[in-house]
Amino acid sequence: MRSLKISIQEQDFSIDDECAVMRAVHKDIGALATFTGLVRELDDENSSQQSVSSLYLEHYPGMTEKNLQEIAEEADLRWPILDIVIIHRIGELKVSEQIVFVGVSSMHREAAFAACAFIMDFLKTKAAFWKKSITENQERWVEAKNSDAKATEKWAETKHKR
Amino acid sequence: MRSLKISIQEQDFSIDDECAVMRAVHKDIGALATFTGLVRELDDENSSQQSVSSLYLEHYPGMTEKNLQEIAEEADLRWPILDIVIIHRIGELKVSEQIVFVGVSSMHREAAFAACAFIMDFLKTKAAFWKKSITENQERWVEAKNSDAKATEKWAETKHKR
Amino acid sequence: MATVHYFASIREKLGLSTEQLELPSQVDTVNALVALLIEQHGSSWEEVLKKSSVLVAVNQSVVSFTSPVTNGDEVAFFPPVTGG
Amino acid sequence: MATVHYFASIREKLGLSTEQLELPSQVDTVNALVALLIEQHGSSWEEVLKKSSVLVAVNQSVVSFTSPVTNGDEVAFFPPVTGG
Repeated sequence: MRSLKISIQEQDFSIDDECAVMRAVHKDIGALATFTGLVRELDDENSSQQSVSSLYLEHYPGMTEKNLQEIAEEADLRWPILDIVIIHRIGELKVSEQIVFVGVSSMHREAAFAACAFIMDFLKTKAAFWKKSITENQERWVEAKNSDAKATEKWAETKHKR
Repeated sequence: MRSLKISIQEQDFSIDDECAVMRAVHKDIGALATFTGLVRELDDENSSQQSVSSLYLEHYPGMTEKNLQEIAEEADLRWPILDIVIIHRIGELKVSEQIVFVGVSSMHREAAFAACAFIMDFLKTKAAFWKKSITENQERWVEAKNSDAKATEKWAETKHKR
Repeated sequence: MATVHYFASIREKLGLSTEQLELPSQVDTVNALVALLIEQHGSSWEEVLKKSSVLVAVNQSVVSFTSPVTNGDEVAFFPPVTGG
Repeated sequence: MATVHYFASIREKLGLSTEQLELPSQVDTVNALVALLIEQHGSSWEEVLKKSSVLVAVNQSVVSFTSPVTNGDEVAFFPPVTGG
Protein backbone atom coordinates (compact mmCIF):
# COMPACT_ATOMS: atom_id res chain seq x y z
CA MET A 1 0.00 0.00 0.00
CA ARG A 2 1.39 3.34 -1.02
CA SER A 3 -0.92 5.71 0.77
CA LEU A 4 -3.68 5.43 3.34
CA LYS A 5 -6.02 8.20 4.37
CA ILE A 6 -8.39 7.66 7.28
CA SER A 7 -10.72 10.47 8.26
CA ILE A 8 -13.55 10.55 10.77
CA GLN A 9 -15.31 13.84 10.29
CA GLU A 10 -18.59 15.70 10.63
CA GLN A 11 -18.38 17.45 7.26
CA ASP A 12 -19.45 15.96 3.95
CA PHE A 13 -16.98 14.71 1.32
CA SER A 14 -16.67 14.70 -2.45
CA ILE A 15 -15.94 11.43 -4.23
CA ASP A 16 -14.29 13.34 -7.08
CA ASP A 17 -11.98 15.19 -4.69
CA GLU A 18 -10.89 11.97 -3.02
CA CYS A 19 -10.30 10.26 -6.37
CA ALA A 20 -8.52 13.32 -7.76
CA VAL A 21 -5.94 13.19 -4.98
CA MET A 22 -5.07 9.60 -5.82
CA ARG A 23 -5.02 10.26 -9.57
CA ALA A 24 -3.01 13.45 -9.46
CA VAL A 25 0.01 11.95 -7.80
CA HIS A 26 0.43 8.68 -9.62
CA LYS A 27 0.34 7.41 -13.18
CA ASP A 28 0.11 3.70 -12.47
CA ILE A 29 -3.52 3.61 -11.34
CA GLY A 30 -5.64 1.59 -13.74
CA ALA A 31 -8.59 0.89 -11.50
CA LEU A 32 -10.46 2.84 -8.88
CA ALA A 33 -13.29 1.18 -6.96
CA THR A 34 -15.39 3.23 -4.57
CA PHE A 35 -18.22 2.58 -2.19
CA THR A 36 -20.45 5.24 -0.70
CA GLY A 37 -23.01 4.47 1.98
CA LEU A 38 -26.01 6.77 2.23
CA VAL A 39 -28.78 7.38 4.77
CA ARG A 40 -31.84 5.49 3.52
CA GLU A 41 -35.34 6.67 4.25
CA LEU A 42 -36.63 3.22 5.14
CA ASP A 43 -34.92 1.16 7.68
CA ASP A 44 -34.90 -2.67 7.59
CA GLU A 45 -35.61 -3.25 11.24
CA ASN A 46 -38.29 -0.69 11.63
CA SER A 47 -41.29 -2.97 11.19
CA SER A 48 -43.73 -0.08 11.17
CA GLN A 49 -41.75 1.17 8.15
CA GLN A 50 -41.75 4.63 9.60
CA SER A 51 -39.56 7.00 7.61
CA VAL A 52 -36.14 7.66 9.02
CA SER A 53 -35.53 11.39 9.22
CA SER A 54 -31.90 11.17 10.28
CA LEU A 55 -29.16 9.02 11.74
CA TYR A 56 -26.86 9.90 14.60
CA LEU A 57 -23.36 8.43 14.36
CA GLU A 58 -21.02 8.06 17.33
CA HIS A 59 -17.47 6.66 17.46
CA TYR A 60 -14.68 5.89 19.92
CA PRO A 61 -11.94 8.44 19.16
CA GLY A 62 -8.60 6.69 18.93
CA MET A 63 -9.89 3.14 18.79
CA THR A 64 -11.98 3.66 15.64
CA GLU A 65 -8.98 5.01 13.70
CA LYS A 66 -6.92 2.05 14.93
CA ASN A 67 -9.65 -0.39 13.79
CA LEU A 68 -9.73 1.18 10.33
CA GLN A 69 -5.94 1.16 10.06
CA GLU A 70 -5.88 -2.56 10.88
CA ILE A 71 -8.61 -3.32 8.34
CA ALA A 72 -6.71 -1.41 5.62
CA GLU A 73 -3.47 -3.21 6.50
CA GLU A 74 -5.22 -6.58 6.32
CA ALA A 75 -6.61 -5.68 2.85
CA ASP A 76 -3.11 -4.67 1.79
CA LEU A 77 -1.78 -8.11 2.78
CA ARG A 78 -4.37 -9.77 0.57
CA TRP A 79 -4.35 -7.68 -2.63
CA PRO A 80 -1.89 -5.52 -4.58
CA ILE A 81 -3.30 -2.16 -3.59
CA LEU A 82 -1.96 1.31 -4.39
CA ASP A 83 -4.00 3.79 -2.34
CA ILE A 84 -6.82 3.54 0.19
CA VAL A 85 -9.12 6.30 1.40
CA ILE A 86 -11.60 5.66 4.21
CA ILE A 87 -13.91 8.47 5.34
CA HIS A 88 -16.66 8.03 7.90
CA ARG A 89 -18.92 10.83 9.03
CA ILE A 90 -20.18 11.28 12.59
CA GLY A 91 -22.92 13.35 14.16
CA GLU A 92 -26.41 13.80 12.76
CA LEU A 93 -26.94 12.90 9.09
CA LYS A 94 -30.18 13.36 7.17
CA VAL A 95 -31.80 11.11 4.57
CA SER A 96 -29.74 10.85 1.34
CA GLU A 97 -26.63 12.23 3.03
CA GLN A 98 -23.34 10.40 2.61
CA ILE A 99 -22.22 8.37 5.63
CA VAL A 100 -19.15 6.46 4.56
CA PHE A 101 -16.69 6.37 1.66
CA VAL A 102 -14.15 3.71 0.80
CA GLY A 103 -11.95 4.23 -2.26
CA VAL A 104 -9.27 1.78 -3.39
CA SER A 105 -6.91 2.25 -6.32
CA SER A 106 -4.92 -0.52 -7.91
CA MET A 107 -3.33 -1.42 -11.22
CA HIS A 108 -6.16 -3.83 -12.04
CA ARG A 109 -9.83 -3.99 -11.20
CA GLU A 110 -10.00 -7.32 -9.35
CA ALA A 111 -7.85 -6.06 -6.46
CA ALA A 112 -9.64 -2.72 -6.27
CA PHE A 113 -13.12 -4.30 -6.17
CA ALA A 114 -12.19 -7.02 -3.69
CA ALA A 115 -10.33 -4.73 -1.31
CA CYS A 116 -13.12 -2.14 -1.36
CA ALA A 117 -15.78 -4.77 -0.52
CA PHE A 118 -13.50 -6.34 2.12
CA ILE A 119 -12.90 -2.99 3.86
CA MET A 120 -16.65 -2.22 3.93
CA ASP A 121 -17.52 -5.65 5.35
CA PHE A 122 -14.99 -5.28 8.16
CA LEU A 123 -15.78 -1.62 8.80
CA LYS A 124 -19.39 -2.71 9.42
CA THR A 125 -18.43 -5.36 11.99
CA LYS A 126 -15.08 -4.32 13.47
CA ALA A 127 -14.83 -0.53 13.54
CA ALA A 128 -16.09 1.28 16.64
CA PHE A 129 -19.06 3.20 15.24
CA TRP A 130 -22.64 3.17 16.53
CA LYS A 131 -25.70 4.38 14.74
CA LYS A 132 -28.96 5.69 16.11
CA SER A 133 -31.99 5.89 13.86
CA ILE A 134 -34.25 8.89 14.38
CA THR A 135 -37.85 8.96 13.14
CA GLU A 136 -40.51 11.54 13.82
CA ASN A 137 -41.65 9.70 16.95
CA GLN A 138 -38.68 7.79 18.25
CA GLU A 139 -34.95 7.35 18.52
CA ARG A 140 -33.54 3.84 18.44
CA TRP A 141 -29.99 2.49 18.51
CA VAL A 142 -29.57 0.28 15.47
CA GLU A 143 -28.94 -3.41 16.24
CA ALA A 144 -25.98 -5.22 14.70
CA LYS A 145 -27.12 -7.30 11.73
CA ASN A 146 -26.46 -10.99 11.39
CA SER A 147 -25.99 -10.55 7.65
CA ASP A 148 -23.03 -8.24 8.35
CA ALA A 149 -21.36 -10.82 10.59
CA LYS A 150 -21.84 -13.40 7.83
CA ALA A 151 -20.38 -11.04 5.24
CA THR A 152 -17.08 -10.95 7.12
CA GLU A 153 -16.98 -14.73 7.48
CA LYS A 154 -16.78 -15.29 3.74
CA TRP A 155 -13.38 -13.55 3.65
CA ALA A 156 -11.89 -16.18 5.97
CA GLU A 157 -11.72 -18.47 2.93
CA THR A 158 -9.88 -15.89 0.83
CA LYS A 159 -6.26 -16.92 0.55
CA HIS A 160 -3.54 -14.36 1.00
CA LYS A 161 -2.46 -13.45 -2.49
CA ARG A 162 0.81 -11.65 -1.91
CA MET B 1 -33.86 -1.62 -12.35
CA ARG B 2 -35.32 1.84 -12.03
CA SER B 3 -33.04 3.84 -14.28
CA LEU B 4 -30.28 3.07 -16.75
CA LYS B 5 -27.96 5.60 -18.32
CA ILE B 6 -25.58 4.52 -21.06
CA SER B 7 -23.30 7.11 -22.60
CA ILE B 8 -20.47 6.72 -25.07
CA GLN B 9 -18.76 10.07 -25.28
CA GLU B 10 -15.53 11.89 -25.99
CA GLN B 11 -15.76 14.30 -23.08
CA ASP B 12 -14.68 13.55 -19.53
CA PHE B 13 -17.14 12.83 -16.71
CA SER B 14 -17.47 13.59 -13.01
CA ILE B 15 -18.15 10.74 -10.58
CA ASP B 16 -19.82 13.19 -8.20
CA ASP B 17 -22.16 14.45 -10.92
CA GLU B 18 -23.20 10.93 -11.87
CA CYS B 19 -23.75 9.94 -8.25
CA ALA B 20 -25.59 13.19 -7.52
CA VAL B 21 -28.17 12.45 -10.20
CA MET B 22 -28.97 9.09 -8.62
CA ARG B 23 -29.02 10.51 -5.08
CA ALA B 24 -31.10 13.58 -5.84
CA VAL B 25 -34.09 11.72 -7.15
CA HIS B 26 -34.46 8.88 -4.69
CA LYS B 27 -34.35 8.38 -0.94
CA ASP B 28 -34.06 4.61 -0.89
CA ILE B 29 -30.42 4.34 -1.99
CA GLY B 30 -28.29 2.91 0.78
CA ALA B 31 -25.30 1.81 -1.28
CA LEU B 32 -23.47 3.21 -4.25
CA ALA B 33 -20.61 1.23 -5.79
CA THR B 34 -18.55 2.77 -8.55
CA PHE B 35 -15.70 1.70 -10.75
CA THR B 36 -13.51 4.04 -12.76
CA GLY B 37 -10.93 2.77 -15.23
CA LEU B 38 -7.96 5.04 -15.94
CA VAL B 39 -5.19 5.15 -18.56
CA ARG B 40 -2.11 3.62 -16.94
CA GLU B 41 1.36 4.68 -17.89
CA LEU B 42 2.72 1.15 -18.04
CA ASP B 43 1.07 -1.44 -20.11
CA ASP B 44 1.11 -5.15 -19.22
CA GLU B 45 1.85 -6.48 -22.65
CA ASN B 46 4.49 -3.99 -23.56
CA SER B 47 7.51 -6.08 -22.65
CA SER B 48 9.91 -3.21 -23.23
CA GLN B 49 7.91 -1.38 -20.54
CA GLN B 50 7.84 1.70 -22.67
CA SER B 51 5.61 4.40 -21.23
CA VAL B 52 2.18 4.69 -22.76
CA SER B 53 1.51 8.29 -23.73
CA SER B 54 -2.12 7.78 -24.72
CA LEU B 55 -4.82 5.32 -25.69
CA TYR B 56 -7.12 5.54 -28.68
CA LEU B 57 -10.59 4.10 -28.14
CA GLU B 58 -12.92 3.06 -30.95
CA HIS B 59 -16.43 1.60 -30.80
CA TYR B 60 -19.21 0.29 -33.04
CA PRO B 61 -21.99 2.88 -32.83
CA GLY B 62 -25.32 1.17 -32.22
CA MET B 63 -23.96 -2.26 -31.35
CA THR B 64 -21.89 -1.05 -28.39
CA GLU B 65 -24.92 0.61 -26.78
CA LYS B 66 -26.93 -2.60 -27.37
CA ASN B 67 -24.16 -4.69 -25.76
CA LEU B 68 -24.12 -2.43 -22.69
CA GLN B 69 -27.91 -2.46 -22.42
CA GLU B 70 -27.90 -6.28 -22.46
CA ILE B 71 -25.16 -6.44 -19.81
CA ALA B 72 -27.10 -4.04 -17.56
CA GLU B 73 -30.30 -6.05 -18.03
CA GLU B 74 -28.50 -9.27 -17.14
CA ALA B 75 -27.12 -7.64 -13.97
CA ASP B 76 -30.65 -6.51 -13.12
CA LEU B 77 -31.91 -10.10 -13.37
CA ARG B 78 -29.30 -11.21 -10.86
CA TRP B 79 -29.36 -8.51 -8.18
CA PRO B 80 -31.86 -6.03 -6.71
CA ILE B 81 -30.52 -2.91 -8.38
CA LEU B 82 -31.92 0.60 -8.32
CA ASP B 83 -29.93 2.66 -10.85
CA ILE B 84 -27.10 1.93 -13.26
CA VAL B 85 -24.85 4.43 -15.03
CA ILE B 86 -22.35 3.26 -17.64
CA ILE B 87 -20.09 5.82 -19.33
CA HIS B 88 -17.31 4.90 -21.75
CA ARG B 89 -15.11 7.47 -23.42
CA ILE B 90 -13.83 7.18 -26.99
CA GLY B 91 -11.12 8.93 -28.98
CA GLU B 92 -7.65 9.73 -27.68
CA LEU B 93 -7.12 9.62 -23.92
CA LYS B 94 -3.89 10.54 -22.12
CA VAL B 95 -2.24 8.91 -19.11
CA SER B 96 -4.32 9.28 -15.91
CA GLU B 97 -7.43 10.23 -17.85
CA GLN B 98 -10.69 8.46 -17.07
CA ILE B 99 -11.77 5.81 -19.61
CA VAL B 100 -14.81 4.12 -18.16
CA PHE B 101 -17.27 4.58 -15.31
CA VAL B 102 -19.78 2.12 -13.91
CA GLY B 103 -21.99 3.21 -11.03
CA VAL B 104 -24.63 1.00 -9.41
CA SER B 105 -27.01 2.03 -6.63
CA SER B 106 -28.95 -0.38 -4.50
CA MET B 107 -30.52 -0.61 -1.07
CA HIS B 108 -27.65 -2.73 0.25
CA ARG B 109 -23.97 -3.00 -0.56
CA GLU B 110 -23.75 -6.65 -1.69
CA ALA B 111 -25.92 -6.06 -4.77
CA ALA B 112 -24.18 -2.79 -5.65
CA PHE B 113 -20.67 -4.29 -5.43
CA ALA B 114 -21.54 -7.49 -7.29
CA ALA B 115 -23.44 -5.78 -10.10
CA CYS B 116 -20.70 -3.18 -10.58
CA ALA B 117 -18.00 -5.88 -10.86
CA PHE B 118 -20.23 -8.00 -13.12
CA ILE B 119 -20.88 -5.10 -15.50
CA MET B 120 -17.16 -4.29 -15.73
CA ASP B 121 -16.23 -7.92 -16.41
CA PHE B 122 -18.76 -8.20 -19.24
CA LEU B 123 -18.03 -4.74 -20.61
CA LYS B 124 -14.40 -5.86 -21.01
CA THR B 125 -15.30 -8.99 -22.98
CA LYS B 126 -18.67 -8.36 -24.63
CA ALA B 127 -18.97 -4.67 -25.48
CA ALA B 128 -17.72 -3.51 -28.89
CA PHE B 129 -14.79 -1.29 -27.90
CA TRP B 130 -11.22 -1.51 -29.15
CA LYS B 131 -8.19 0.11 -27.65
CA LYS B 132 -4.94 1.17 -29.27
CA SER B 133 -1.93 1.87 -27.11
CA ILE B 134 0.29 4.74 -28.24
CA THR B 135 3.88 5.13 -27.04
CA GLU B 136 6.50 7.56 -28.25
CA ASN B 137 7.69 5.12 -30.94
CA GLN B 138 4.75 2.93 -31.81
CA GLU B 139 1.04 2.38 -31.98
CA ARG B 140 -0.32 -1.04 -31.17
CA TRP B 141 -3.85 -2.46 -30.94
CA VAL B 142 -4.24 -4.00 -27.52
CA GLU B 143 -4.79 -7.78 -27.50
CA ALA B 144 -7.73 -9.28 -25.64
CA LYS B 145 -6.59 -10.68 -22.30
CA ASN B 146 -7.16 -14.24 -21.21
CA SER B 147 -7.67 -13.03 -17.64
CA ASP B 148 -10.66 -10.97 -18.81
CA ALA B 149 -12.29 -14.00 -20.46
CA LYS B 150 -11.77 -15.95 -17.22
CA ALA B 151 -13.28 -13.12 -15.18
CA THR B 152 -16.57 -13.49 -17.05
CA GLU B 153 -16.60 -17.26 -16.61
CA LYS B 154 -16.79 -17.02 -12.83
CA TRP B 155 -20.23 -15.38 -13.10
CA ALA B 156 -21.66 -18.47 -14.79
CA GLU B 157 -21.80 -20.07 -11.36
CA THR B 158 -23.69 -17.15 -9.82
CA LYS B 159 -27.27 -18.15 -9.30
CA HIS B 160 -30.03 -15.80 -10.29
CA LYS B 161 -31.16 -14.19 -7.08
CA ARG B 162 -34.45 -12.62 -8.01
CA MET C 1 -27.24 -4.00 -50.83
CA ALA C 2 -25.49 -5.10 -47.67
CA THR C 3 -23.43 -2.72 -45.53
CA VAL C 4 -20.09 -4.03 -44.27
CA HIS C 5 -18.13 -2.35 -41.45
CA TYR C 6 -14.52 -3.01 -40.43
CA PHE C 7 -13.25 -1.98 -37.01
CA ALA C 8 -9.98 -1.41 -35.17
CA SER C 9 -6.94 -3.43 -36.40
CA ILE C 10 -9.01 -4.95 -39.21
CA ARG C 11 -10.09 -1.52 -40.43
CA GLU C 12 -6.47 -0.37 -40.38
CA LYS C 13 -5.08 -3.43 -42.14
CA LEU C 14 -7.72 -3.29 -44.88
CA GLY C 15 -7.59 0.50 -45.13
CA LEU C 16 -11.39 0.61 -45.25
CA SER C 17 -14.01 1.32 -42.65
CA THR C 18 -17.31 0.79 -44.49
CA GLU C 19 -18.54 -0.41 -47.87
CA GLN C 20 -21.85 -1.27 -49.42
CA LEU C 21 -22.24 -4.11 -51.88
CA GLU C 22 -24.94 -6.05 -53.68
CA LEU C 23 -24.91 -9.70 -52.62
CA PRO C 24 -25.47 -12.18 -55.45
CA SER C 25 -28.06 -14.81 -54.48
CA GLN C 26 -25.42 -17.52 -53.92
CA VAL C 27 -23.71 -15.31 -51.31
CA ASP C 28 -26.02 -16.31 -48.47
CA THR C 29 -23.65 -16.92 -45.52
CA VAL C 30 -20.88 -14.97 -43.82
CA ASN C 31 -18.34 -17.44 -45.22
CA ALA C 32 -19.60 -16.80 -48.75
CA LEU C 33 -19.44 -13.04 -48.13
CA VAL C 34 -15.83 -13.35 -46.97
CA ALA C 35 -14.99 -15.26 -50.19
CA LEU C 36 -16.67 -12.52 -52.23
CA LEU C 37 -14.74 -9.76 -50.40
CA ILE C 38 -11.41 -11.54 -50.98
CA GLU C 39 -12.30 -12.02 -54.64
CA GLN C 40 -13.14 -8.34 -55.04
CA HIS C 41 -10.33 -6.78 -52.98
CA GLY C 42 -7.50 -9.24 -53.66
CA SER C 43 -5.70 -11.96 -51.76
CA SER C 44 -4.18 -9.54 -49.21
CA TRP C 45 -7.63 -9.54 -47.60
CA GLU C 46 -7.49 -13.29 -47.06
CA GLU C 47 -4.98 -13.26 -44.21
CA VAL C 48 -6.88 -10.46 -42.48
CA LEU C 49 -10.43 -11.83 -42.69
CA LYS C 50 -9.56 -15.53 -42.37
CA LYS C 51 -7.62 -15.09 -39.15
CA SER C 52 -9.20 -17.36 -36.55
CA SER C 53 -9.61 -14.55 -34.02
CA VAL C 54 -11.78 -12.41 -36.32
CA LEU C 55 -15.36 -11.94 -35.12
CA VAL C 56 -18.40 -11.14 -37.21
CA ALA C 57 -21.67 -9.46 -36.31
CA VAL C 58 -24.79 -9.51 -38.49
CA ASN C 59 -27.28 -6.77 -37.65
CA GLN C 60 -25.25 -5.94 -34.53
CA SER C 61 -25.28 -9.45 -33.03
CA VAL C 62 -22.15 -11.59 -32.98
CA VAL C 63 -22.78 -14.75 -35.03
CA SER C 64 -20.82 -17.67 -36.49
CA PHE C 65 -19.33 -17.55 -39.99
CA THR C 66 -21.87 -20.14 -41.15
CA SER C 67 -24.78 -17.80 -40.32
CA PRO C 68 -26.96 -16.43 -43.11
CA VAL C 69 -26.53 -12.97 -44.63
CA THR C 70 -28.73 -11.25 -47.14
CA ASN C 71 -29.10 -7.88 -48.86
CA GLY C 72 -30.21 -5.25 -46.34
CA ASP C 73 -28.08 -6.74 -43.57
CA GLU C 74 -25.45 -4.80 -41.63
CA VAL C 75 -22.31 -6.96 -41.31
CA ALA C 76 -19.23 -6.06 -39.26
CA PHE C 77 -15.81 -7.68 -38.92
CA PHE C 78 -13.68 -6.91 -35.89
CA PRO C 79 -11.04 -8.33 -33.55
CA PRO C 80 -11.84 -9.44 -29.96
CA VAL C 81 -13.04 -6.47 -27.91
CA THR C 82 -10.65 -4.64 -25.56
CA GLY C 83 -12.64 -1.82 -23.95
CA GLY C 84 -12.76 -0.76 -20.36
CA MET D 1 -6.59 5.50 38.19
CA ALA D 2 -8.32 3.73 35.32
CA THR D 3 -10.41 5.60 32.76
CA VAL D 4 -13.72 4.00 31.83
CA HIS D 5 -15.71 5.02 28.73
CA TYR D 6 -19.30 4.11 27.88
CA PHE D 7 -20.60 4.38 24.32
CA ALA D 8 -23.88 4.51 22.41
CA SER D 9 -26.89 2.72 24.03
CA ILE D 10 -24.78 1.85 27.10
CA ARG D 11 -23.76 5.49 27.58
CA GLU D 12 -27.41 6.54 27.30
CA LYS D 13 -28.73 3.86 29.67
CA LEU D 14 -26.10 4.63 32.30
CA GLY D 15 -26.30 8.37 31.78
CA LEU D 16 -22.51 8.59 31.87
CA SER D 17 -19.89 8.78 29.17
CA THR D 18 -16.59 8.72 31.05
CA GLU D 19 -15.35 8.26 34.59
CA GLN D 20 -12.01 7.78 36.29
CA LEU D 21 -11.57 5.53 39.27
CA GLU D 22 -8.86 4.04 41.44
CA LEU D 23 -8.79 0.26 41.12
CA PRO D 24 -8.18 -1.60 44.43
CA SER D 25 -5.55 -4.31 43.99
CA GLN D 26 -8.12 -7.12 44.01
CA VAL D 27 -9.90 -5.54 41.00
CA ASP D 28 -7.55 -7.05 38.42
CA THR D 29 -9.92 -8.31 35.68
CA VAL D 30 -12.74 -6.78 33.62
CA ASN D 31 -15.22 -8.97 35.50
CA ALA D 32 -13.97 -7.59 38.82
CA LEU D 33 -14.19 -4.04 37.44
CA VAL D 34 -17.81 -4.65 36.38
CA ALA D 35 -18.61 -5.87 39.92
CA LEU D 36 -16.98 -2.73 41.36
CA LEU D 37 -18.95 -0.45 39.02
CA ILE D 38 -22.25 -2.14 39.96
CA GLU D 39 -21.34 -1.84 43.64
CA GLN D 40 -20.57 1.88 43.27
CA HIS D 41 -23.40 2.91 40.95
CA GLY D 42 -26.20 0.60 42.12
CA SER D 43 -27.96 -2.47 40.85
CA SER D 44 -29.50 -0.65 37.84
CA TRP D 45 -26.06 -0.93 36.25
CA GLU D 46 -26.13 -4.70 36.50
CA GLU D 47 -28.66 -5.31 33.75
CA VAL D 48 -26.79 -2.90 31.44
CA LEU D 49 -23.22 -4.12 31.93
CA LYS D 50 -24.03 -7.83 32.38
CA LYS D 51 -25.99 -8.09 29.13
CA SER D 52 -24.36 -10.83 27.05
CA SER D 53 -24.01 -8.59 23.99
CA VAL D 54 -21.88 -5.99 25.79
CA LEU D 55 -18.31 -5.72 24.50
CA VAL D 56 -15.29 -4.45 26.37
CA ALA D 57 -12.05 -2.93 25.14
CA VAL D 58 -8.93 -2.47 27.25
CA ASN D 59 -6.50 0.08 25.87
CA GLN D 60 -8.54 0.20 22.65
CA SER D 61 -8.44 -3.52 21.92
CA VAL D 62 -11.52 -5.70 22.31
CA VAL D 63 -10.83 -8.35 24.96
CA SER D 64 -12.74 -10.93 27.00
CA PHE D 65 -14.23 -10.12 30.40
CA THR D 66 -11.65 -12.38 32.05
CA SER D 67 -8.79 -10.21 30.76
CA PRO D 68 -6.63 -8.26 33.21
CA VAL D 69 -7.12 -4.56 33.98
CA THR D 70 -4.96 -2.31 36.07
CA ASN D 71 -4.64 1.33 37.06
CA GLY D 72 -3.60 3.40 34.05
CA ASP D 73 -5.70 1.34 31.64
CA GLU D 74 -8.36 2.79 29.37
CA VAL D 75 -11.44 0.55 29.52
CA ALA D 76 -14.54 0.96 27.34
CA PHE D 77 -17.94 -0.75 27.35
CA PHE D 78 -20.09 -0.66 24.22
CA PRO D 79 -22.70 -2.60 22.23
CA PRO D 80 -21.87 -4.41 18.95
CA VAL D 81 -20.73 -1.89 16.33
CA THR D 82 -23.14 -0.65 13.66
CA GLY D 83 -21.22 1.80 11.50
CA GLY D 84 -21.11 2.10 7.74
